[in-house]
Amino acid sequence: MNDSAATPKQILEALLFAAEEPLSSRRLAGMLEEVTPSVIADLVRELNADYLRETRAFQVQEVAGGYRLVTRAEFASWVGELRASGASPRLSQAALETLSIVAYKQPVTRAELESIRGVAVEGVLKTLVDRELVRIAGREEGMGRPLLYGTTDHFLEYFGLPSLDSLPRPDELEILFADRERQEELQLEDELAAPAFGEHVAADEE
Amino acid sequence: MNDSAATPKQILEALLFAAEEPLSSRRLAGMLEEVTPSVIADLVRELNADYLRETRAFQVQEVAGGYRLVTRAEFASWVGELRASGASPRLSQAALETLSIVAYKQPVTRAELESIRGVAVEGVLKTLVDRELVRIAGREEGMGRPLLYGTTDHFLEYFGLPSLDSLPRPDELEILFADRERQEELQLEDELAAPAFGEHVAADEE
Amino acid sequence: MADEARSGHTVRIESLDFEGPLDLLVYLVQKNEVDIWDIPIALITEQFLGYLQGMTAERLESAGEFLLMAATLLRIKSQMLLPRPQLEDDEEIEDPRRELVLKILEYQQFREIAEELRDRESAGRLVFPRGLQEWDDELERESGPGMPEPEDRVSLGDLLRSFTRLIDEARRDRVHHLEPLAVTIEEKVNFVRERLRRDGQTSFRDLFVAGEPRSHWIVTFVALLEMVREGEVRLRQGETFGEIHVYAAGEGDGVA
Repeated sequence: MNDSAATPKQILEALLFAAEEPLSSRRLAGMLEEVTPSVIADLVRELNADYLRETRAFQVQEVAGGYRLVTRAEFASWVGELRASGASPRLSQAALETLSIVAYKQPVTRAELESIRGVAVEGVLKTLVDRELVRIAGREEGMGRPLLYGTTDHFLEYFGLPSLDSLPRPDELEILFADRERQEELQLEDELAAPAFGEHVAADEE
Repeated sequence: MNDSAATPKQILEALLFAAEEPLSSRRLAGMLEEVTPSVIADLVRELNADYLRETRAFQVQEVAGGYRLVTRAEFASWVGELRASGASPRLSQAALETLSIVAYKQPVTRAELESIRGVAVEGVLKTLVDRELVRIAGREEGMGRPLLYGTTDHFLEYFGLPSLDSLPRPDELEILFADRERQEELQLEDELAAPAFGEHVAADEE
Repeated sequence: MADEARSGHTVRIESLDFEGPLDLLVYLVQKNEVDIWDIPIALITEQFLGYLQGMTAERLESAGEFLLMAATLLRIKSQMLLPRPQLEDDEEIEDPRRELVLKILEYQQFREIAEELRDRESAGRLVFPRGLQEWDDELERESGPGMPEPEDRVSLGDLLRSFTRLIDEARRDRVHHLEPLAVTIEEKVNFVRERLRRDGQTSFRDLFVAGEPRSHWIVTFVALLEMVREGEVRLRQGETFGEIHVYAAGEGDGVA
């Protein structure tokens, strides 16, 4: 069918096509031989350019420390019909909040999660462990040695994240904290002048 | 990404790409709408011509049940390598139960496993040892010196546990996996025992 | 206090559902458009309590958390009303609201990240990886392998749930399954030996430990019979239906 020898790009495509999980560039490079991980990234770019030009219905996605082939979003309604039975339910607000804390604070104990959310999280944690979005990451040293939780590779896959670093940076927080320091200075000045912490005084300022 | 509307050929490709079983032309025609089964055969021919021209590593294959996408035969050795490195059949419920007892009671004899599970576990133990989830951990002192079983490093890897010590203790298990009813009871106890919000705020200051 | 709170701003809030007390606080801060660094604590406390009063029975399971927060708010409110102590030049006094504000901000930040995750979840639901197919060998020989067999992994959750279920079952039929196996004849033989070594003799009745399940008594009895058969112990009964005494062989006299 094809007389010429298989090219690295074709082999890469065959591997991505046949894989059931994202393949890291290291693993791909190991199987391709004579190819370094950085070449893999170039080949992936070439493949995606091919697919775009040839209006293929899928593309290579960089996710969870590797690459995988996925359908393009514009075919979601057709493919969704096909895969409807396998779809997992959307995560609840409680699950998403808990998950975002786990993602940023990991490894993190249940007590810390509850202190930040202000509510019990055990039911939510169970769901997240069940859905393999959260894993047990060890135990904290010290009293009671509570379990520590962290996110899984499936977490990255589920949210289409190449790595944990690609989580949205909490820039807002930095702004808030900078703000807080300024506020504290102001407040201190206020305090020195004011007789009491009267909130009516504060309200009047508005 | 793609301004023009999705074409039937693209939709067909997306469906074949994501399908978990061969799709019959009748089923495909049903999902594509406005397309007869005979048109499907034409579209498949077009797709295969595209793939050949563009030297893609896969093709549409017609099998008994319909059509499916497969990698071309010339990439078999690479795909075979990928396959060899993953994939083993799912553990049976019996294996899972036995494994959970080994994990918690190790080192444990076969007799103990059988007394807890109430059935013979010889075959299951062999499977677990073959799959390198369970190992022989020594012999018990005393009568008959029966073999003792324990879990392996691969067991930890398989379940994403950093160490044996991070297996939830029975009390932690109750919180994570107890029946709904008992969980509610526990939750209530927790609440009654929980420190006042103000207290852990104060503790956080440190 | 109740009437005061009711006269406040409870009307629209009570029909809303909140994830927890912090969620409610964030809502109140935003709704009132107050400066987060200068929260009018009396107003917010009043509205917060108003919400608690409107809480429906179904929400009561999380009432504890709301009540704790209410207590915190009331404490802060009372601290705010205290006259401020005289300050030395470089002495700082912390605003009683500060810890609460930091908590609200931290929570708010994670809520924003949760929103981002929600968007990503929605986007993720629009793309699909390759479908995993089962392949039979015959077809593979023709075409080369397409996909590996689905690696149907068992998760840690499956493993833990499986163990939990076993514990539950064991608990339910403890008497039938676990207890008889919890003690062996050998252990009971040792137990009798130990007792005889210590006391020289023992009464038959004392060997049957109160509170032990009946099945253990049977094991003890079988152990005792075994020891009599081996000539290791002797039994003596003073009178018919009287107390039976157990001696190590060679001690006492008369054999049962």
